[in-house]
Amino acid sequence: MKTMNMLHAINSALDITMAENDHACIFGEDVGYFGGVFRATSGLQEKYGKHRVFNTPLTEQGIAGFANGLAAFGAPAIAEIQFADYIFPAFDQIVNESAKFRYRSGNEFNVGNLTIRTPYGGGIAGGLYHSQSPEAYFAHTPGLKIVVPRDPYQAKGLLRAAIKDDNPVIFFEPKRLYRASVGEVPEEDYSIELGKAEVVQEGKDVTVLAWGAQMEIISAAAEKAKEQGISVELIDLRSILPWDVETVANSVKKTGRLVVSHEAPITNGFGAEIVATIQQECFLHLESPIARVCGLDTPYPLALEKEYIPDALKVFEAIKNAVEF
Amino acid sequence: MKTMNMLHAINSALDITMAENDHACIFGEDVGYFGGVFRATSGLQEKYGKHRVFNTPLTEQGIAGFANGLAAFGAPAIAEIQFADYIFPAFDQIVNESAKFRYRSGNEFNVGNLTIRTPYGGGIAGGLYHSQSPEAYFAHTPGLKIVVPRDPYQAKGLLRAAIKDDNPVIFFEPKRLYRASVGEVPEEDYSIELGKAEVVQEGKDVTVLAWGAQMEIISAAAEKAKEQGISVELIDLRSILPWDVETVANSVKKTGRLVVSHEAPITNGFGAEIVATIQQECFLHLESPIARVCGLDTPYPLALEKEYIPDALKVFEAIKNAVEF
Amino acid sequence: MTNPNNVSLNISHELAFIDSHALNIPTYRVLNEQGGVSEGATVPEIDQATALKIYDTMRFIRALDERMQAAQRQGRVSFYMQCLGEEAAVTASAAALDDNDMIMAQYREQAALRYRGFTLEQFMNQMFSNEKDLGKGRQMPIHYGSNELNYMTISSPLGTQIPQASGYAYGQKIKHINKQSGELDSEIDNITICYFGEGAASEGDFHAGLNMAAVHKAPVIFFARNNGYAISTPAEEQFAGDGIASRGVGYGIKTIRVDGGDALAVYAATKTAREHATKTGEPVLIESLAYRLGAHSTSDDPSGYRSKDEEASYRENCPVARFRTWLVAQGWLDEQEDEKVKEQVREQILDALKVAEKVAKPPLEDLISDVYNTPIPSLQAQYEQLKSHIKKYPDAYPITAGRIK
Amino acid sequence: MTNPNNVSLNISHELAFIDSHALNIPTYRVLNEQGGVSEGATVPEIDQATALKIYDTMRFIRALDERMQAAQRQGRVSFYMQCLGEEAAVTASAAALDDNDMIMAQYREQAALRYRGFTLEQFMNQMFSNEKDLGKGRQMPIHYGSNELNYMTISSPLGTQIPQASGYAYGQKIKHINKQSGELDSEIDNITICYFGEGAASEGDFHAGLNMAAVHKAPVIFFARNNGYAISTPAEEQFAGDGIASRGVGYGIKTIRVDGGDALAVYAATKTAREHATKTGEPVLIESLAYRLGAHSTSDDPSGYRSKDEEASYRENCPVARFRTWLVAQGWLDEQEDEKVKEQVREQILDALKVAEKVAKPPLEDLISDVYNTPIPSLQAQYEQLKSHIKKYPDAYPITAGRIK
Ligand SMILES: Cc1ncc(C[n+]2csc(CCOP(=O)(O)OP(=O)(O)O)c2C)c(N)n1
Ligand SMILES: Cc1ncc(C[n+]2csc(CCOP(=O)(O)OP(=O)(O)O)c2C)c(N)n1
Ligand SMILES: [Mg+2]
Ligand SMILES: [Mg+2]
Repeated sequence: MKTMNMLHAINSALDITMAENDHACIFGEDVGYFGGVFRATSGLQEKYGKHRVFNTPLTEQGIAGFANGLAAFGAPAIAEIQFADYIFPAFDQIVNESAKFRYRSGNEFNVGNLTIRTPYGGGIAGGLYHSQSPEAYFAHTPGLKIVVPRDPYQAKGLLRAAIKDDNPVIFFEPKRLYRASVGEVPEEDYSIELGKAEVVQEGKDVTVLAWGAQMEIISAAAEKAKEQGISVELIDLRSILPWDVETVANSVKKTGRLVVSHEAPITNGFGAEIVATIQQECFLHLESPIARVCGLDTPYPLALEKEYIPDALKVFEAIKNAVEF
Repeated sequence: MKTMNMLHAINSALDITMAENDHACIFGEDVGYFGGVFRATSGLQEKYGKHRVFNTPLTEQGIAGFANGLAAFGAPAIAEIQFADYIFPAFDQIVNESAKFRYRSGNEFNVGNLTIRTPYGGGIAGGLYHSQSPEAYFAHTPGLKIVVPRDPYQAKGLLRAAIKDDNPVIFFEPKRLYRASVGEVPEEDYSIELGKAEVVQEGKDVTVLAWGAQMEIISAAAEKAKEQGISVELIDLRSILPWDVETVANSVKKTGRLVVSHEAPITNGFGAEIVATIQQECFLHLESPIARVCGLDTPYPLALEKEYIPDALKVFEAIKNAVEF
Repeated sequence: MTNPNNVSLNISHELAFIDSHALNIPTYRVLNEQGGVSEGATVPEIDQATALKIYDTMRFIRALDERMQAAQRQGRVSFYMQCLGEEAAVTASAAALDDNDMIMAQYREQAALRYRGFTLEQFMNQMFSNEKDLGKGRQMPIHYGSNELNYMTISSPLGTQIPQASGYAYGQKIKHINKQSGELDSEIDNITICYFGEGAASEGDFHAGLNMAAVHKAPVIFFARNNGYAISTPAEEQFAGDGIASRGVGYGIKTIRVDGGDALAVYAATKTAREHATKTGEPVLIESLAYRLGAHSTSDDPSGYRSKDEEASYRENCPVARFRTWLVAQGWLDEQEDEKVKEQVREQILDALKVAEKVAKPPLEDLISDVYNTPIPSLQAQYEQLKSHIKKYPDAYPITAGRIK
Repeated sequence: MTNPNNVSLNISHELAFIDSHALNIPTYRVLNEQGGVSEGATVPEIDQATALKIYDTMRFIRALDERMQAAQRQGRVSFYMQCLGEEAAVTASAAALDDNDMIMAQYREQAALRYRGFTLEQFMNQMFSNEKDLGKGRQMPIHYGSNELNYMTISSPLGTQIPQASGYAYGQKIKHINKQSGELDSEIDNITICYFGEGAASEGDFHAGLNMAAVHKAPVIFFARNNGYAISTPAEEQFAGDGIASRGVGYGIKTIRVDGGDALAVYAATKTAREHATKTGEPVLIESLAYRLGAHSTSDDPSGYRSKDEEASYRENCPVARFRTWLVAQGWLDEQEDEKVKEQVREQILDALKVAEKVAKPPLEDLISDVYNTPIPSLQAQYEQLKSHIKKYPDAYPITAGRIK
């Protein structure tokens, strides 16, 4: 075990991947010599060559299109989109192509080799275009997998699983935690199964669920709730697609209450899907309406970021409301 | 009043718009001389000139980008995307630009003049790429309005409202009904307020909600239910963004049950948002879980389309289950 | 170019604009419109077997197109797209490739697939989306694909295959790169050809795909089929430059324009392009000029946007007839024999159609298979629910009800 | 071009590829690197007031950039981007426009905005996202915009402004079109200039925007700032053609490459381009060559990807000094006076900074205003809920708590 921040953990997962397969390529804007604007790919070009770790021209649709082609050829294609806010020019290539490649061809061809990494999320004074959490835009797309890690250990294990998974995976990295989150991470290879949520804290009064950077926030809220004698069960969803209905439903059947929290705007965020499914699965167990604590329905602001975000206080309020309903 | 099919009704709304404002432009692939592949813009180039009704090069991102610019200039910009399945290359221009134009500039600039029309939906043996219903992809985007008409009368009145509305609006046209849906439509100008759902049939046992072409399906299901003595309240949502929570919540408070149906895949479809909001608004009134009858979580199929679609039988089953819960 | 701006740096003190059509772009042609060898032209090296296979393919596709167009009119198949007028461009370019080269087509390139050996039965199964369709009945007619034949399954969204071709070709190159030097250390064995229309070339994906191939040296032949129309939109409302070829220089890509009605010119140009790509790893752009003689698709009626006269004038210049004339002059083709084969082909097609339309539709499990490599739990649950539903109402789902396990 | 394929049709029987760099692209320059008039060059018509305004603007921006870069290092402002090295390109091109022409910039063109009259206070208010910011404190520093000054608010996603510029310019043209003939019947009064980097020019939106402007004849000046880098990516990893100028011919757009360090050349080229646009409605492409002397932004450290030597060699060729030398030679600028003004400007900037950083942040209602023209009900409800929450926990939201109505 070694102490790593999230960038190191990601770099380590990429390093193992590159060593494992001579055809694996890493590419995106500035990922080459410079190692990416966040330095996640630092040192990899030097180690594996410019032909396998390279800068692309500045075109997200091109990056995703190129990645689809390379993955279809059979090479592990690990593309970086510099900020999740800039993934939208690639939307067609991802939603209409990556996601439908295997199905439309009757499995004659597939892009299971594709992994798209991209930093997401706010809390860094990034404003409209360096703060978005666009996971829900992709969650409506059968054929994709979507993963979000909460800390370095999770990041390495989930990224390795995402790369090895035989389906196209979008891997959202909580950039606010890139350097801030530090922990013990094995240097050797390991994977964490996709599609499985994790109960990170057991509790009995209310289930609180999030993923990625938002885990830190709901943990803080749970601490506050504990001071008031409320016992919170905390779940990290980890995979958005597919998501672990069973673990969540089992928890809610036990606690009778659920609070879901995400940074993205509330309307049609992935919280909506969780609520819709869980009210179905747990109808007779619910003791209060399922609450969502999310970003407001506005573009991501700057000066009033503090007011905008679903912070621990807001989550705490929702917990109290749920318990007192 | 005149009998029109939906294409005529849309053409009439466009005609009124073009006559009203010398700067209004209609453009998109094949919309010029030919009048669009569905002929919705038939005769308009002849009437208003090639400089105001014109073919564009084949680039949806260009169409949306050009439309944003033209709208920002102050001209009513009415862009057509030939099939909703092909709106994704324009996703960035719509989601990152149109939707955020006013907010990011502090209202120094806006694209309120923008309207994007696009035919959506299945049931026409169109397979993966001529059948999609992508409204939910946009519904997660503050700043946009989203409208879907169910018949010619609604189409004309809602399209006129969409064009006059001072916000960017995506207008999804149910192409299966273009010629199939015929009704009385005033030749003169009229508008139907955006953001208002319509109770198209009152009932007391269960509320069933849809929009666009799916209204026909849920009406058929309601007929079947009536035969079994179940009284269904039917709601046409009409606007997806903003959506009329009040009308829906009032109905559900009365009936105690809700079934939502849409063609798009179930996971994170707009049905999820409706369920999430209504379980909150009507928690103490709900007598059964809110049900969603939607497309399966697969790309839109071809040979097995009949099996895939949320048909009247499936909706009927959900109605029965809700009532018998 | 050794400056940071990566440009040629020749200073001038004259304020002069480069003209919007500054480039001189010849159109390469070997056979004249009557099928004779043009004066001054050299006939490229081509063996009899290849020439006849090209002709056989064109003849087959012409017959298939005719037959399926009619079948659509009769309501037997829902949709069809003809290659009419572009047979030489597609077939002769495919003929210049190696069988293991990847073909990424737009949708009007059935001749390339046929050249590779796609059987009549396979064509039919796809168009009838029956259970024998390699694509499992999921896409509209003409969306063929075959892994075995290295023909990427057609995707309706236009232009998306262009950057994909760059990525695929880059993959083909990797093993030839010397890890130390980063340079090629052997001739690339297989490359990718990417076909697209002059309409699709307006998509952003075109720009991304060509630029990335040029920068990363991906061995792709970009084959632009400029056939004058994108559905109803004429080329003059599609671009203002000199065709698609004028764009090559903007990407730093070697480019050639060919007469797409001339199988020999297309063959020679593509062969040379392939050689360049395998030796250098660099992409090449070929623009083929032909005329979309038929309607865009069976959903289209061109009389709404172009004149019969225009159509007629291009009908005379038939690429199949042109090549046939040359073959006959070579003594490689017998006219009477040709007519006989044509008749046989027509009959075979009709027979195959009758067979394929009776083959069962795909089973219910194919509604959910291949969304992922294995179905995710939620989808599996949806499938179980659907099965119970169909079992409850078997009459409403006649195609699948009888076969549910 | 009167054939359906919309191409020049000169038949050739030679199988020859157009070279990947077939176009000869000169770089227009008036002032040599020392600020003298190049031999053989003609000084363009420019009046003293304009020349001095250009210089004044460059001087101001240089000082602002220096000051704000330092302010970011001190943690007073979160982010900054310098124009360093590209002042002449941006300022002189803006000077060639009419005040009512629309400017759509990328983000490094603060000099164009300054030339239009954006006040020091306005710059500061934006950077401190305070309540006086025209953008209501919503975007990161340097995302300026002003309706009054016809300067479109900056949007971070790259390239999106390019097709928007085509649409905006098309709007500017409409009233000049004769309804009967469809042709221009008067000279276009106002046009659009669209700035972007050589990196952004790789986006699909570039392709769409230039092609649409060419086809629909939108009076836009596309001003490509080729400054050698897109963050860390050098231009040679961005494209393989001859700069951005080599692309003009592919769109059928008149094109010129200018020395972006030479204010006079840029001014003359842009003036001529504008004339062409107003008279014909056609777009023009200008590629400016300069070197991004500074870091990409304050988040960047170029020492990680380029050599100090390279930077130093370009630092010598300072566009501001070059123009200054010419002005002094003209007798239009006094060197001592210039030094004095520089000092004053620096002080003004520091003073303004101190004022702006103390201005209050925007009020809570600006969190939800302008999402729509009027808030939709759900958003209004979210706002009410947020207000109660803040009232309950005022200490947690110090910026807004005290001011909630
Ligand atoms: C992204 C996208 N936009 C629009 C369409 C609808 N469409 C299908 S074919 C076509 C015209 C294509 O023209 P071209 O590329 O010239 O090819 P051709 O049909 O002439 O062979 C259009 C607009 C599509 N399939 N995909
Ligand atoms: C769509 C998009 N992708 C990526 C980015 C991140 N990004 C910001 S600036 C930049 C480089 C731009 O380079 P260039 O266009 O050459 O302009 P310059 O900074 O040199 O003036 C990148 C990649 C972005 N803002 N938008
Ligand atoms: Mg075409
Ligand atoms: Mg640059």
